[in-house]
Amino acid sequence: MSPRERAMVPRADPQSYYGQPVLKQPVWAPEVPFYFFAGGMAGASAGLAFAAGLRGNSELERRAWSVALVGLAVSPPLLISDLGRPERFLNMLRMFKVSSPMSVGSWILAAFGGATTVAAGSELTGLYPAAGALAKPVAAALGMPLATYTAGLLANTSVPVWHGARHTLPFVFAGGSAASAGAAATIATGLGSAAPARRLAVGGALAAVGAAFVMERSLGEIGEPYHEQAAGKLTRAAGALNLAGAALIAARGRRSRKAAIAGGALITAGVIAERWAVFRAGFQSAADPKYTVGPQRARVERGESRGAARRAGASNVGSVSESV
Amino acid sequence: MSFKHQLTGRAPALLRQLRDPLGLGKSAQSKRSATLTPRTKTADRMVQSVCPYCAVGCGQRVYVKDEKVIQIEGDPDSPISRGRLCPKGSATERYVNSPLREMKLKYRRPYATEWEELDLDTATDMIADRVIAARAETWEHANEDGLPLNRTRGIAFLGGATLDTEENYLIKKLFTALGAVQIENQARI
Amino acid sequence: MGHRVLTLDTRASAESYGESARPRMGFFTDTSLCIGCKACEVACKEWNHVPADVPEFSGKSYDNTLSLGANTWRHVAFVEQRKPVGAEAAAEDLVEAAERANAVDGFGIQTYQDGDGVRWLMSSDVCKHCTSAACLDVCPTGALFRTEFGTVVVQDDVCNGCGYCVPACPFGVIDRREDDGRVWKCTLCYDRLRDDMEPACAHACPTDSIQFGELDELRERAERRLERMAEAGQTEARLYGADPEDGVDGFGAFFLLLDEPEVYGLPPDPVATTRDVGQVWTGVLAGAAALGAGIAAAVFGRRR
Amino acid sequence: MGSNMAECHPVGFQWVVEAKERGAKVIHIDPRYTRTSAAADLHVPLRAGSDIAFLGGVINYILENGREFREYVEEYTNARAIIREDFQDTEDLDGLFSGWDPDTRTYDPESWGYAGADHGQWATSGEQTHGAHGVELERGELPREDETLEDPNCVFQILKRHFSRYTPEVVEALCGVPAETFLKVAETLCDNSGRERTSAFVYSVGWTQHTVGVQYIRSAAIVQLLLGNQGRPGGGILALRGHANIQGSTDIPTLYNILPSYIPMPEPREEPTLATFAEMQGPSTGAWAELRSYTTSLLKAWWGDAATKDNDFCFGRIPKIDGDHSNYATMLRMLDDEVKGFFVVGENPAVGSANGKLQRLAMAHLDWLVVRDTNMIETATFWCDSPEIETGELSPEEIGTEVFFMPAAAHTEKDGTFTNTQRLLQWHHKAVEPPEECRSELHFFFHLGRKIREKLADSSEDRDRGVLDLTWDYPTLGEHAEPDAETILQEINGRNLETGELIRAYDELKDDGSTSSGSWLHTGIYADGVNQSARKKPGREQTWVAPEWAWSWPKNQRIMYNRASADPEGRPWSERKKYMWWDAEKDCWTGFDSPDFTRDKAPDYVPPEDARGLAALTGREPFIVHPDGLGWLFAPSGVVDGPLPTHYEPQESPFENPLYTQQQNPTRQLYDRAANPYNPSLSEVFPYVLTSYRLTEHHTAGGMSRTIGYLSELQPELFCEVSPQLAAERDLVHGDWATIVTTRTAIEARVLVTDRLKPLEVQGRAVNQVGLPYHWGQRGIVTGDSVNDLFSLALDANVHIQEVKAATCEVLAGRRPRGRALLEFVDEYRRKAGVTGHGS
Repeated sequence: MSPRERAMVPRADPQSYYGQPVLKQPVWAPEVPFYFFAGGMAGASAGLAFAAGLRGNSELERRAWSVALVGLAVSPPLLISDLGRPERFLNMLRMFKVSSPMSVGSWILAAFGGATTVAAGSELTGLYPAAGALAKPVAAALGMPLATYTAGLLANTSVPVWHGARHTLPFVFAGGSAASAGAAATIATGLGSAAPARRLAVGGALAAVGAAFVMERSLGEIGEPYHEQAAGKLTRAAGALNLAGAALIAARGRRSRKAAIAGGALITAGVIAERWAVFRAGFQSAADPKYTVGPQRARVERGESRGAARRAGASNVGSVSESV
Repeated sequence: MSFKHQLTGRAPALLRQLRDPLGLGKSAQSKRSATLTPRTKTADRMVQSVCPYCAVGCGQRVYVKDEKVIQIEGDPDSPISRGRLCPKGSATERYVNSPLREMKLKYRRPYATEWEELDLDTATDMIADRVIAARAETWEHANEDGLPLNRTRGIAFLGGATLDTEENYLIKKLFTALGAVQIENQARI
Repeated sequence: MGHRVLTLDTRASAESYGESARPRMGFFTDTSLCIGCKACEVACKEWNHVPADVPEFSGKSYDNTLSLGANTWRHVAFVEQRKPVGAEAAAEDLVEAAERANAVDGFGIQTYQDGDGVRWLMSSDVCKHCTSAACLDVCPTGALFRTEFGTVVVQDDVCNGCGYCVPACPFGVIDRREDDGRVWKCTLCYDRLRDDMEPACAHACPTDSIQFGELDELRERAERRLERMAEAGQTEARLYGADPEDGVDGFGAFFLLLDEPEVYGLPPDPVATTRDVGQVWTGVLAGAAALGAGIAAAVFGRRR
Repeated sequence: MGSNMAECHPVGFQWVVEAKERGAKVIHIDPRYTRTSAAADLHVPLRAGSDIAFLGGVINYILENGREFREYVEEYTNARAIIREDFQDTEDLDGLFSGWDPDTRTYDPESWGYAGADHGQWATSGEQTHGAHGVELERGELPREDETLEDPNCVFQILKRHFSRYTPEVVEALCGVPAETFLKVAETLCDNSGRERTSAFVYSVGWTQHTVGVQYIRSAAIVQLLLGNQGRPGGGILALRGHANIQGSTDIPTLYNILPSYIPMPEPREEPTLATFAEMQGPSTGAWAELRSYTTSLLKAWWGDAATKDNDFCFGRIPKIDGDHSNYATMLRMLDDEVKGFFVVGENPAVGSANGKLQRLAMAHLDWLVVRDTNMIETATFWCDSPEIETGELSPEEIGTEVFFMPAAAHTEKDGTFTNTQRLLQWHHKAVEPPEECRSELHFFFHLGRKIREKLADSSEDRDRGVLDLTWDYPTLGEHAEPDAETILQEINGRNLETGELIRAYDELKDDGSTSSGSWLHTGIYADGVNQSARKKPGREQTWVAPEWAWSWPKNQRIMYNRASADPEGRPWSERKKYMWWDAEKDCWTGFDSPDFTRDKAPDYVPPEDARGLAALTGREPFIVHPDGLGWLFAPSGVVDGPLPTHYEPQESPFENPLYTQQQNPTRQLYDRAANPYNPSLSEVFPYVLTSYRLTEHHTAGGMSRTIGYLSELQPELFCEVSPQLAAERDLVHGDWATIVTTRTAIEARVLVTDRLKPLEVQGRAVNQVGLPYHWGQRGIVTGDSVNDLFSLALDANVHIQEVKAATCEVLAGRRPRGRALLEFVDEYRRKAGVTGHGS
């Protein structure tokens, strides 16, 4: 194209309408990735606390419940401030919709909130031990899906880089949650009692990085955003921070409190970066029509799908849906 | 039917879900949605009108509530437009209710830099005086050959073509009687 | 696998109305009849009191509103294409035209939007009111719901602006209104339908490019139209979203296009990603399980 | 041709789309590829201002190949008429017809007349000509004719000679339309005409806004008469008018040269009586023969009892016209301080009229200005925000014009009729009261007249009798004392003053003062005491002609001259195209419409010796407003710039007229004013062809669309459409700014570079055209420079309409200079082009 030709009403582009995105950009604010982090940490911490309790590690148990409580406390504000109509946040519990991870997640968060408040409350104050004993397993059980439903929430959209990762993203978030819970407990707990926390932090961090790597690979072309612009930088940062933190804790976390704290901080930062990488990648993925049109057009060319358009003569009895 | 909705199915959505487990249909319907009606139905009256833009002459239905126009849309009865309207015709309600529309008379004195307020009757009175004066000043009884002209060219009129036939008639009648000949219209342009 | 069941149920959601359910209503937008007048955009905004926001000159042909969104529920796309220039081409068009006209007498020939040297496509886009509607599926509050007419509507008295539906829509239709915080899109004039009136855009459309009616009837009409155009040599004509077998199990508002969907900014193979919600939940639970296992391992794992 | 129907009349265009669906072919001949072209079977781009050459080519094609509808031409047109020996054609006189007077730059049309006819009254000026006036024929017969159409002086042969030079090659060289494309159009047109088929022409201001505008339409009339497409369903020449009541503003005019129903305004005469007037202006045959009855009835409607036989029914009260008192001539007098006061009502000349600067400068010379509109428009605020304020040419402190802005009522706030483009008067009912100080024009002018009459009540001046004796006692309604529109419609319809009954048809009008009618063509609109214009019987409950929806003049006829839809014997030309026919049993004309013919006049009717008026026309002469009842292929009277159309270049053109040395229409009206310079023809300083137009999303000068957000957002800014080639020549950047320059001024617009505008090869070289929509001004939600500021005042001599569809200009990249710099910038171009004079 000569510059002359470019300087006009752009002639029809086979791939898009004036290069405009097909999908709308998500409208979510920065609170959301931070909630992903906080919620994940809270959920995993509840699990850690409960397990530690069973193991008789009462210091770790108490610290982990505190972490869970903190993570829980910041979650609703983060979610509510992201709403377009915050005063209507209660509508989140107006219905229960299995087709909406956000709906189910809201119920999980609500239930987890109740259970964790009782569990942690009784743990820290020593009051109502019976109620506490009852609430602890419930909180722990709910903590696990609380940590991973957010991955399902993203995967359940049309954003190619998110939906394409519906099988892998939950593991990225699980690993991250484990890492953040472990890291927080490592920081908060004395060297003596923190061994499980350190193992969880190191294992979680490695799992998160590994899962993210697998996810990007499995995404193929539509995974491109993870290597470009903001999402690219964040992904690299997340990997580096997680590995550095894990290494530091593994190497010196048992002897040096300082090293444990530093390692915990690195992993925490790494997990936050990972959540942000996923978040930003979604925006980049939605912004470029090629990620939307490309794979769909390819599907049709390959005959895996007939697509939504049909010329005269073509049969309108699709054999496609069955073959999926 | 909307009445029936009010009586039944008004339990909290969560309970209504028992009959609509996925919560995608009726159970999600709010009370407002269940009783929704178009404003054309609750209008006080509808009058048939004609689009004021181009000369196709599309039929319009004008809906009025509390002495205010609340909706203008195509009149399906019209054999000319069959209820259809173009973007301008479809915007007619915005035109008649436009916030930019001037509702007050404005007066600008010679050499003034600002508008002033002036009431309708005074203004009409002032204009009448000016017409009479201009006419007296510029009256042409006859031309140089003494042939009668009986006219004034001191007053001119230019009308838009969105004036009614009856209005044009009255204007031409008045100005002709006043001897004003420079009476023109968009039709010339 | 599981998603099949779900989407089937999704379609059934219209039946939650029992005897008060009405035939499924929709749009057939025949872009071969569109003259790009934008009456649909204005009539829609006027009826629904959608705010206007005055943009700059876009330079994208005659399109200045650019896409569907919170404040544009009908959008007319303008696509300028180059064609073989010259009298031959033009003259031929007419000769062929004449011949084809005789071939299918009565219907005549349409060299739609076809001119000397250029082709100017115009198409009025709108919410597809999908059979399997991702926006509807993901809405946590039930603000989005399926009406007794099988259409998909947002209830502004319920929506809390969580924004989940925005990235869920495979067509980029629904969006959040900045100053208002809630999401908005075409309601297929739900209020008018309840009084057996046709939607404002279809009512205004001067050339009947936008046709409103019972979906089944519209599909048959579109089928006949496509056949006729094919006979008349208009082989580039295609139906978009008319089949129940596509990724959203059929559009409630479908189209006749004269080029590939993406040329108009439409996805060639849209999918309601929520049909995979079964897989999504499997993933979430697997992840949760893994997390639990991980914690257990960390706590009960053998001490070094 | 000359119309962009899909964009400017979208809802009317539904019928074109439907016809196309049924197999009709749609051909769009226009300089630009528009939304209409997009919906057409074929778009033929041609150079703006060359339509007559194209149509001349079609006429030549028809005549050369014998494609005319022979029987129709022989029977229903004046093809057989013999023209005077002394008639000379443009072919003989190199672009001029006989009778040319170089001093007055006008024609004496005497030599154009029928051989052997009485031409005592040929000297009717453009102001006076309404087709038939002045042609005097014995018993409405052609004095000399040749049925064989062979006589060298018969119209048919003259036509052949006149158009013989418009060959496909000439069309190609002149219009830039390839010969084969042109031939395709001509063939298609002929193939779709005849007994079984009809073709229609649609035009708009793309044809009228030229210095040869009337002859554009004459060309189409000749084509349609030759092909037998007049007076038949699916045929005709359809003028698509651009405003809700612009047709009505012509029928019942606010125009200086006519009274209601096209009765001419009188001129100063030795004997200024109704009798002489009727004799001079009315032929004794055809519908116009009753001019005296029409005029007397009008005078009775206006002056009631004061109009008596003895005072000649107050005929003398009607002011006389003796020249061009049209809008532009008046604006120029205004510029010379000769006009004191100016009423501008529902119009926006500051943006809508050609040479906007001249318009605004002129208004600064007024003593007082009254602007009535629903929105505050540029015309009302010229004294504070016109471009001339920015350039320093005007400043409020120096403008002595007193300005009254009066808010007007919208159509939903008053009763009345709009006359649509097909002569259909449709009543619109009042829905609500006008808000605050908004009032209807009916209200304002009624009360203004009332006050004037009060103030003059005891005047002894003779000149005041006219207004004092006027019938002005209309009943008023409501809190605002709104005059009753239906009463006025009844006055227009007219009454039998003896019985007091409402007139049913114009045949009932008398010249003895026993009838009144404000507009003879509208008699019957209130027949039987029913407001026929308010009939709203749903179309789906009627025939396809829908005669019971509203009312059309005359006599509710939907197709004029519909006698021509039947053959001379009164049988439909074909079953497919049957419309009106003679019913021998009932001895009357019948069909889908009401006949535009004497209902019981049999096809074999032969007028008696003493017959006059309609009775003087035979049973096979459909064009009843003509004294000979024939369609005029050749116009012996009524057109001031020639009996036949001839191609002339626009006032401003980059090309020489390849046909004659006579470059432009010799009769065109020019104004040699400092404020009205012209771009020289063939000037290299202004190499591009400029044309203006409308968009679907806006309305005319913008007062009713730039004030509405929903429309403004659809087309927010003024842009110019140019071809990629032009953009390359001038380095224009798509989406960026361009400055368009003429000798009048320079304006800026965003650049839209598009394949839809093609350079055309004309006379061996490529010409680029620039398209500019003219909707913008300084006020409203979206603003921009006003395109009409670019154009000059160069008018068609018949109708005094300005040429804004074809001019020349220069285009530059970037924005225009501001303030004084703009004036210097434009002066520079004037100097370069060798144009003297400085903007006043």
